[in-house]
Amino acid sequence: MAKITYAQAITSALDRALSEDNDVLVYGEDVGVGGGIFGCTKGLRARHGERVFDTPISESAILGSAVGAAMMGKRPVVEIMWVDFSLVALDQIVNQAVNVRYVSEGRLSAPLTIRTQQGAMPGSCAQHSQNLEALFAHTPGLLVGLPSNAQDAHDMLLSGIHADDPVIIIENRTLYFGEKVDVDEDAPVVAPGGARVVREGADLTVVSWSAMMGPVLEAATAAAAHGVDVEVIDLRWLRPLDMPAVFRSISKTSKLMIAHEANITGGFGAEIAARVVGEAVHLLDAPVRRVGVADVRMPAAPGLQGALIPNADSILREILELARF
Amino acid sequence: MAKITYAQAITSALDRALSEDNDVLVYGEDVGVGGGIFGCTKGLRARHGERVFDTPISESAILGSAVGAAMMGKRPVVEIMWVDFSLVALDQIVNQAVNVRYVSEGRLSAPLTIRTQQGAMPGSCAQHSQNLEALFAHTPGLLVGLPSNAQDAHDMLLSGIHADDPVIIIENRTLYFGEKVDVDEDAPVVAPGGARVVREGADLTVVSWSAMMGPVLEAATAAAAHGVDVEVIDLRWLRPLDMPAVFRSISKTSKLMIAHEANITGGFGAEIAARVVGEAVHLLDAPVRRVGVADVRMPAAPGLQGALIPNADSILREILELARF
Amino acid sequence: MTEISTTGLIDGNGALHLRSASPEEVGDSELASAMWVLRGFEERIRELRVSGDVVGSVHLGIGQEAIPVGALLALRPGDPVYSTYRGHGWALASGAAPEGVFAELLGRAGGVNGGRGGSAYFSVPEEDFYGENSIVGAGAPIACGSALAAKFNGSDAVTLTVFGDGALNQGSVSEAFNFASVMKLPVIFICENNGYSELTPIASMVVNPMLHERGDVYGIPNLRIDGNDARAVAGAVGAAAARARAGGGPTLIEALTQRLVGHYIGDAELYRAKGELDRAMEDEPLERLRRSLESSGTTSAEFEVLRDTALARLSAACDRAIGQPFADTSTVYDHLYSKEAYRG
Amino acid sequence: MTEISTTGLIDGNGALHLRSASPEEVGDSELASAMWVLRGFEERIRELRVSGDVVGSVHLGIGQEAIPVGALLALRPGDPVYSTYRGHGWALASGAAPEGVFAELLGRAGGVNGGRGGSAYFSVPEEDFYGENSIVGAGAPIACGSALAAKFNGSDAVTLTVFGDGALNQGSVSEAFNFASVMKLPVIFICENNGYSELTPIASMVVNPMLHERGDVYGIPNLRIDGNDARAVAGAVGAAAARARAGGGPTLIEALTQRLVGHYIGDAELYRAKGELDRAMEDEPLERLRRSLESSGTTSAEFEVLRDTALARLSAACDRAIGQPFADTSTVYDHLYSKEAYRG
Ligand SMILES: Cc1ncc(C[n+]2csc(CCOP(=O)(O)OP(=O)(O)O)c2C)c(N)n1
Ligand SMILES: Cc1ncc(C[n+]2csc(CCOP(=O)(O)OP(=O)(O)O)c2C)c(N)n1
Ligand SMILES: [Mg+2]
Ligand SMILES: [Mg+2]
Repeated sequence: MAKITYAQAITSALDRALSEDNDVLVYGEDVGVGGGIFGCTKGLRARHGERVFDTPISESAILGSAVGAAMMGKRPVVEIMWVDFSLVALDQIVNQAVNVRYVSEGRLSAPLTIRTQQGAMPGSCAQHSQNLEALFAHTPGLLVGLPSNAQDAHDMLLSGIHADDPVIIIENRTLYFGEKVDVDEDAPVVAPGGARVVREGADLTVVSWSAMMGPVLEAATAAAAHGVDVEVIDLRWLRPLDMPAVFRSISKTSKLMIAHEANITGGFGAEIAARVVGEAVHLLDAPVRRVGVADVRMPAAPGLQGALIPNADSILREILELARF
Repeated sequence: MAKITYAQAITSALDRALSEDNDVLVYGEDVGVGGGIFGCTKGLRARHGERVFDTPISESAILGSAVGAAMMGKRPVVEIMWVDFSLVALDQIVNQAVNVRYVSEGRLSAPLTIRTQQGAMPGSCAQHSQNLEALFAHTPGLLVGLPSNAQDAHDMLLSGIHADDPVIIIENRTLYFGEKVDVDEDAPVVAPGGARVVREGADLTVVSWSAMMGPVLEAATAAAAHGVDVEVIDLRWLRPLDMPAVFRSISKTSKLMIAHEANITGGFGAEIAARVVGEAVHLLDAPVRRVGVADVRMPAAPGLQGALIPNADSILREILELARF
Repeated sequence: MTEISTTGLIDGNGALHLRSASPEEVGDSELASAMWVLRGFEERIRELRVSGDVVGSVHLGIGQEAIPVGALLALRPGDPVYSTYRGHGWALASGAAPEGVFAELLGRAGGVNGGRGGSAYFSVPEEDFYGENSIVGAGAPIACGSALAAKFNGSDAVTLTVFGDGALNQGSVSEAFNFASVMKLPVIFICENNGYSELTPIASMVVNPMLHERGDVYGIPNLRIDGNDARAVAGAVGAAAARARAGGGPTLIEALTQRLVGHYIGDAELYRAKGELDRAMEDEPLERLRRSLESSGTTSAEFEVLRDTALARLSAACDRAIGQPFADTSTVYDHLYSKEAYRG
Repeated sequence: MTEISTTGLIDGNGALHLRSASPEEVGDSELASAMWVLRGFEERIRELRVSGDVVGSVHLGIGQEAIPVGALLALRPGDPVYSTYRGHGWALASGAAPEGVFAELLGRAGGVNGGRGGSAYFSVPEEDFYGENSIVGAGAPIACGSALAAKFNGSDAVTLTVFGDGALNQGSVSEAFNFASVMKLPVIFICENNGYSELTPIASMVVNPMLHERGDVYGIPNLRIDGNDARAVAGAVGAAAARARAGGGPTLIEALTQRLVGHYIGDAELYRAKGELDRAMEDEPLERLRRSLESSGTTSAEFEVLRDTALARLSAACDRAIGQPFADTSTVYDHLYSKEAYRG
């Protein structure tokens, strides 16, 4: 156990992967000598040499070369500095990486891991603030994880690197430099998947992930003071999607809310709502409520962002309204 | 009224736009001299000269230049030959075009229109078969239309060109060379938006769009023989989204099915289901059923495609099952 | 008079064995046989497309055969090859048995990818053909990754990737050039300059028609060659491969050629001037080989034997492919992920 | 001795009027004043960022001021300008009043975009500054579209777009080069080569350090200039603009410079060798102008007057901006579409 931040937990996982498997390569813009713009790869080049390297500002080359290297047996772990930048090279994920195994009937595979981060932060502009997990979750063949805490940042990244499939791990930069917490750096590597109940409750279920977990848990605590006992699920992986965990919870609570930072329309909350109403509508006694950023672009000014991004207060209001239903 | 195909209806709309407004530019790969790989721009260069032109195979340049030209007052109508190719340059849509108006508080705008086409056809490979409307519908600031017939192909394209916003019109190449039908080429240009009830029915609502409308209508007719009276809605625009039309219909039928050719998980059907269960769950007396392509990549062999893509028979089965609920 | 070998590079199944041949020892007759395999395959596919047994967009390499044949003569087993959708010939030259490729295009269970890839997106990894790509330019970065793997593995494999003239204007290709150059990757970029991108002449889409010069600014050695001359291709690829194996990094080869057919089967080719292909017909690789063989004493009857031998083997392979069952629809959900559990 | 003008190009609000000036008639003192507006703005922003009044990633152009100042001297009103996130100076040089830009970064209602753009993504269309862009390379194709519009409008406007050295490796920039070249668009590409992309030296990311030569293969006239010399910049941009207005198409200008600060405020700059900037400090545009003015007889006190005049106007503008109300959250849903109905 080490007391480390979310960012350090990522470094630790990469360090372990590089140490344990000589086929692991870690690269991207500023990732090598510089140690990453957020320091997530600090020290790795010094410790592991040329397997950790910098690239030109060429996302198509980064992702495309990762596809090719993975097809030839390497385990590339590449960084796309902001999820927004994946849009200059999405082809290499959606048209390339995910087709390799399926189209070849398993004769080939492309076990690359993409690390990226997303979300808004005060001052971040519309081109550096999006939450795009729904795009990736709509891409069959990809595994999609969004760790909300340091231990998961460590473990889920290793799960991704070990998986024999293309994986995208979407971090959130507001989490990088939070509190140092105990992280088991020798945790066994498990297969991707599995939601986690992080707070048990009887009255209402909130499903969330990534940076939204913080305000959701705060709101849940506050709701208790209002007599509402909230169960909170950290979904963690959108693919594979652990719907049984959601069904188990709502079979107890009968009320479901989904909270994410992505824009609501077409966000992944819609998929969860649709699965519930498709397969388990009888478990509900209230409408499914979705919480997210309204359908606009993200302005930079902190005040404007604050009016758009769900926080503990606004989530609490939604919880109480849903509980009253 | 002229008897023309869906493809010719597009040509007709472009011709009209070019004639009526000197700011309209029509360009893309093979669009000019060649008249388009599907012939949708045939004759336009001859009639309108340099405002209709060919470009290099450079989707970022095509889309990016359209953004810039639109900001400067032109009305570019650019073609992305297959929706799959938008993934090499999605940045110019999702990070650029849609931010222009919002971020500038309306000081600037980017009224470009993107024409593209999608869907699978026997033999088409995984890189030429996707249905990606959900990506675009998750992009606030974009208007997204999917015409299912020649008149709509004509009218919706003109609506898009006239709108002062970025618009993507997603055609479907299986529709291009269908039957010639009467198309009113002088139809008034209306604002984007508005679903259409194409078949009235009392027992069950099917919402669909684009090429899936054909098999849905066939299935609806067949369902009548089984005593199930199906109402069919052609959604036409995903943004703006005409939910009132859906609510009106299910307040009559109490049963909802959504059918699209896109992969189910994260498809736009999820959004419709989520809106219904969020705002009008009381109108339903059965689970919402989603029909689409299972979450795999699209294989090329026609037999394999046939096992994946919903058709009149498989839709009918789903309708009858839902009706029995 | 050169001795006629009808079979040196073709096995009984019609599969080519170019990678293990040495370019210097290969005679015109063997080259002609190999090229007939590619040509004959395409011609048979055209028939099958017209008859409806093959469906969808099919891009033939008729007229361009000397590039894959020459290139693969210069490569070794284990050298990965990445092509575009116009890749049947590249697969065959890499060593793929025609039956599996026929079956692939016919949607049969025994297709090299069980019918999932189809004409424009199949691979034959067993022969180090890592596949076609239907996104213009996308193969270039992927090939860089393949070369990166070889570099880190300390292997001396050289990766070859091919794309068209039009593909040079796709940003991913420029990114790949710089990436390969700065990382000194063992990769060979071949630009098949057939003068057109679909309906549009490359001449109207670039200012500088010397496409190979795109390598200059990246410090990538580059040259333009006669792509209808398999020996010229083998020479250029051989030199590039030797440089790459020695740690000298990438090379860009612009191979001039013509496609003698439409962009895809069914293309009306309205963009061609009348008679445009007349000269090309004289210049095309098989006609040249015929002339060369003739001038060294081979009769046209002998030349026809070469052709007929190749065609007969192809024909048998095609018949076997047609005899296969269609791809099994019950497996259509398989292989999306490495584990069934990930589908959840 | 040159006559000292402290105000020729600055108005009372601190706004610059470079576009209507003629480069030949502008003296060193006027250049220095203009550059002090850019420098002083950045220095004030740095303070505001450190104090937390400005938040988020802020990229300063300290050391690079001669490029926007020189470029805008050579452009005319109506010539569209597109920059990157390192664009404050470009906006000011285009003619934006400092108050609106301060307010923008401070999230105030009177910001040029009402606080929506922030430091890295604002525009000032009224001054033909069509905005910053925070996606590396994305501005190049957009600028092509702007030039395309001018061409079709028969206007003689020239579009200028700027990007960094690292941006040249982004595919969209290569696409833009070819597109501009083949369409002979009236666009000027300026590559601000400051030696680094974030933490990474450009020298390690390209084989050929003569970045301007990227224009060669596209037939784009190109040159490398001293980007710390505003007159050299004005000369190159003026020539490029004249060619563009005459229908001669694009130009690529590589302007050598150094950023004297971190990539963003807070960057620890561990990637710099000790003393790396010592020489740069001698070479930087304002220090050079000081020396030049000194050698022609201007005292350092007189130089300080130039600076202080500029800073005083900036300071007043900043105070006014700080006095503005914060952006009104009730309008946060407005302007997504041209019509409210489209939100549906
Ligand atoms: C990114 C992308 N854009 C457009 C296309 C459509 N397309 C397919 S082939 C082709 C022409 C390619 O021309 P060239 O590179 O010269 O290769 P050739 O077909 O002549 O072999 C185009 C535009 C595509 N497949 N991918
Ligand atoms: C497509 C894309 N990739 C990566 C980034 C992250 N990023 C922002 S600035 C920058 C460095 C750019 O360097 P350069 O082009 O030299 O410009 P400079 O910052 O030196 O002015 C990078 C990599 C981005 N914004 N967009
Ligand atoms: Mg070509
Ligand atoms: Mg730089």
